[in-house]
Amino acid sequence: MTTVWSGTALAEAIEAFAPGSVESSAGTDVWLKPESISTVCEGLKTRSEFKFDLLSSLTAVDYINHFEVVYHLTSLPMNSSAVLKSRVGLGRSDASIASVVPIWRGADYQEREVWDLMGIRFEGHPNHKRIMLWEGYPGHPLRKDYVTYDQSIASSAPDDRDGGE
Amino acid sequence: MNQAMLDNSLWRNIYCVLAGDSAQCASRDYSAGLLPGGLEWLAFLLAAAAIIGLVINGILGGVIVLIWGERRLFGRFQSRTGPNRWGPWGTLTSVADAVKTMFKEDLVPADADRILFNLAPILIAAPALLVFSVIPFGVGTYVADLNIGLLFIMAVTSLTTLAVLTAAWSSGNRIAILSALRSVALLISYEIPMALAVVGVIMLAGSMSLGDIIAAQGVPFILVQPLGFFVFFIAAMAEMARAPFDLTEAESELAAGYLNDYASMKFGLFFLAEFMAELSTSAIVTTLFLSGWRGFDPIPSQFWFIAKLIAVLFVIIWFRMTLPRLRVDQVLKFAWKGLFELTMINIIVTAILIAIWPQPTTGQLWMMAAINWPVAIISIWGVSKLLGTPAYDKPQPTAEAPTYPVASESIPAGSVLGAEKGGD
Amino acid sequence: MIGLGLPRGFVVTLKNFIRPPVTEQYPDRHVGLLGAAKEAGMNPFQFLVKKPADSLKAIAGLATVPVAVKQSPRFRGNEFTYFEDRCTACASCAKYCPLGIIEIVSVPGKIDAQEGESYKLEVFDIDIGRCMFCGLCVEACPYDALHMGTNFERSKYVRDELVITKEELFDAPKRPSAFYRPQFEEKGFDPFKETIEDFHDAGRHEQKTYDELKKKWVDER
Amino acid sequence: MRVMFDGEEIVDVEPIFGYLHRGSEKLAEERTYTQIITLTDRMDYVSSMLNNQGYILAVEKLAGIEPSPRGVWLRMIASELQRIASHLVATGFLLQDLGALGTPLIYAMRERENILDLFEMLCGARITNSYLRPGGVFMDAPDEFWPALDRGLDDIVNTIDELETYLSGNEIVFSRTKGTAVLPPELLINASITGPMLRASGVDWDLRHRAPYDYYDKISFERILHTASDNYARYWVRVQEARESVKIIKQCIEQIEPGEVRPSFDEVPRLIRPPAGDAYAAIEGSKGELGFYLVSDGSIAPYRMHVRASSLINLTLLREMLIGGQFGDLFVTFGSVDLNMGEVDR
Repeated sequence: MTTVWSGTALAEAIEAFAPGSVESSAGTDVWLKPESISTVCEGLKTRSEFKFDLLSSLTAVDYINHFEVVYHLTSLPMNSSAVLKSRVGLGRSDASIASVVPIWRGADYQEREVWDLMGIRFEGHPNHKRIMLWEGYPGHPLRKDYVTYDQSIASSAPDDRDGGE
Repeated sequence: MNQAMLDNSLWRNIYCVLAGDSAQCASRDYSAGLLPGGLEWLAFLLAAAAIIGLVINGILGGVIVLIWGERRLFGRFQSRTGPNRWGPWGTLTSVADAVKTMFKEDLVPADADRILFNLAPILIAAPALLVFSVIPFGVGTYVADLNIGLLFIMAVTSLTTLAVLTAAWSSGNRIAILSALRSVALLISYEIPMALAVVGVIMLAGSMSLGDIIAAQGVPFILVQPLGFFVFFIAAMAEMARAPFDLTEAESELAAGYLNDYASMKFGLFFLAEFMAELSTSAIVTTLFLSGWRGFDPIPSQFWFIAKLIAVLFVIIWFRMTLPRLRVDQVLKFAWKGLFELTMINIIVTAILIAIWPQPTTGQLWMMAAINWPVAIISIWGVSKLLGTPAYDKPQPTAEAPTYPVASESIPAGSVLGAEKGGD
Repeated sequence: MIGLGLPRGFVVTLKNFIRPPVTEQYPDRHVGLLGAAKEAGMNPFQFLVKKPADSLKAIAGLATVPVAVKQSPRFRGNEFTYFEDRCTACASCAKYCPLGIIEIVSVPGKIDAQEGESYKLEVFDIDIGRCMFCGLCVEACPYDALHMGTNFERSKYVRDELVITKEELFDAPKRPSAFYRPQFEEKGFDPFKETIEDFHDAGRHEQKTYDELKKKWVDER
Repeated sequence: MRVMFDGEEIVDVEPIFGYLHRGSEKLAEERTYTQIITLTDRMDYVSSMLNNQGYILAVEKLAGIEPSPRGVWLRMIASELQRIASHLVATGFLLQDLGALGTPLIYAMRERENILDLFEMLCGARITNSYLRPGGVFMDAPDEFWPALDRGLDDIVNTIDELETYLSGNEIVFSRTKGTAVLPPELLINASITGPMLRASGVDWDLRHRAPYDYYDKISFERILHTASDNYARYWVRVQEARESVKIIKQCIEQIEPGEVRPSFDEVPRLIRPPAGDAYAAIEGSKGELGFYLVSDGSIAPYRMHVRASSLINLTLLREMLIGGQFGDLFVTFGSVDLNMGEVDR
């Protein structure tokens, strides 16, 4: 049975190797400061007490006044899982966070999807492009302030999205 | 009037009916010709035209039946019924398809080289028909009996690739070019084993004329030359780009390849040529290895020929339905490393046997068969051992020794979600 | 192992070649003389004598007999079955529809102290063209008034014709599907053979006792 | 997808997604929890029961619903049947991509058809099932389902035997798939690739075993592993997993108990209002870890729904698998990854 790290225990353990990176913790969740995400994730992957080698899921939620990036981590050797969260873009301005692609390749398409649909920029992503929608699509659809049923969207689509044959 | 034409009963009958009093028809009782005397040259031409018309139409009709039959057989191999709605048992389906194809719009891509683009369908259909000119369909039923018939067939069938290359080049389409290059590679590789495979047959028959080859088959050569048959059959399948060698069309990879830009009846001609090639291949196999029209007496020889033809077609369709496609490098490897060796073994063994029995009688042919079969089985087994991809020795079960440590350790007890509550 | 894999494959395909086809032909299938005679209800010799034209057709492979499709009673088809006497115009179905394709307009009808307030249904439109047959409207109906249908042939050239109106719902043959209506299965109602005329039969009226339920469950597994 | 060739060799690959993007996650934000079930059907349309199951587990975790046992057994049977169907489709299309002209595909589809008939008996639909509800399933199986299931399981085993006789020893299948698109297990894990692809590389990671959901802890089954991590290993793992699923269903049939198939409407109302919070539930889908992340704000509709689509994430290593390979292997590798565009784009 997969064991789940409790938020407080994980926060303590993270503080031990990366002081001042944890914002708060509750239940299963640990809230990290966005600027420390790279260091913490690197440590979580490599350090022998965590060994989180599989990034299950990466997503983001729009909480009107800020965005929250959510990481679900799994450790195969320890058969355990944990949840990391990070609040970015307070006041809906300049939502950006460091990319974890150098640590987990699996974040590649997921980060592109979050950028495409939620509009959170991942600094250091090797191929930071939209994934589902075309370049030049107005807005990010999964944001809560996105206006649907805009007919002009259809006309903004390029004729041939491949840009070739 | 040469002797070869007089041997051709089909030609002779028509000629004699038209120009009755001719000296050549003395052996038969023709009361009077339809044409007045002195017009033998006209009768000669008319007879030739009649035979050409008969054979071409016969082949086209045969292709229509073959398309229907092949689709029905496909259906049965895949536990379906196949086309059965239009006409009795669906026989009119391919007629309906032909009509539909003719009424479609004839498209030429803007980038295409128009002259070559229009020439290619004709180029591909003509050689497929030419092959039939030397094949004897029955006793005295043939268009021409060339003394180099086999060489003629080899030469004509390789023209198909020229047409494919023309079609692909003129379409101005990169996928088509890829398919044409594959086609050329396939031709160059498989022409050699195919030509070498029939050397054994030529040695045994002592002639390249298809009529002589049939006459020499007291025992069908499939029994005397199993290795030659094996190689020739596979090479012929590759030559006509049939599964498992359908690299030129490769539906899942190239989306019909060089046929990409063809529509309407131009596509129809390619389609027709493909099936004509299938028909001609089985006719050649029947002639060379299944003793052509030879059979038991009360049943006419033409019937024997068609029955053997259908049997060969069934095997070809069966192959096509069963086997997945090979990759292009594997196909070429198979030709050069596998089939080439097999043909060499075949030629050497046959040459030794011919040296022992220069003019083999039926009994001696049976002796040869008895020697050739073990040789064939051993060499095919050896080559497959050398070339084949071995299976995984023991693929299962590795659950005891996974390649990556999973659940080998556990997190500190105090860190588990439920346990941590008690600790607080 | 080497070299035996391919021949085995050939044997498998040949086995399937001999096996009868699994295709189910629809709406009719072609039959030979025997099948046509069976369809006409006489033996082949009678058929030959009595209907020479038909038997010639059958011998030529042109005779067809209609085929009924095998469907489960729970099939979620279109042509919704609707019992107006059971409907209270509560619009649960409209609320529950994920796509919002059910339109209901009701006005207060006659006020009757005995029956309670009753409503008059003005509009009941189901836009089949956008329906995905999830059956949530049927699941939501508290009085078993709306049922899924069992038909599936409703192709039209114009999208507007795909809207099922109130009148059409009233007049349609009552062949409800057993989807979310266990009472039909218990009664052994076969929507492909019979129709339900009396609206009382369409609903659940008595609850089963626990013992009965348990007996059913234990019996079956 | 944009592919660059040098002759027959692949030089560069860039996948381009989005042609089937329907905005399921956005649509889910304005639908009730029950209505979203119909959306999950349409994500991976060859394994809709598994999608239903993943979503239902997330809802149950979020709202704290205790499912009724018979409903859980029924949905396990349904989802294992769906797994067999999905694996059969994957195998059939892999062989179709190998150029077998439809014969194995039709044999696989013929068997899948029987499974779809079983689904029609259960829930009235064949592909877009919407059979599961929070707390169980919407309706008990009909009486004729059980004998049909017994017959169907025997047929499935026969068909898998037949497919294996036909293909597993086939020389051409071997030479085409053996040693192509090999990926080391460490790289697979780093790229978050799960499911049969990961198990084909010898990593013993199956959520049914490692993080048992529903009643998988009451079931004993063999985990199928292969160490080669090439296209053949992926094919082999899928076929053997379909066999294991038959065994799982047989155990479910033995252990199924009488009872209601879903909690009464007093316990689980039609309009669920989970407390504010979030939940992530993952199941072992047919293509890998299928996770649903739900955020609730206490209303009748989720505030945010995210799907961890294994088809999309399994494509992460596409370049590593394809570059340097042959053109002919391109589609075979696609077939062995078993991607479903509906799930990739959602």
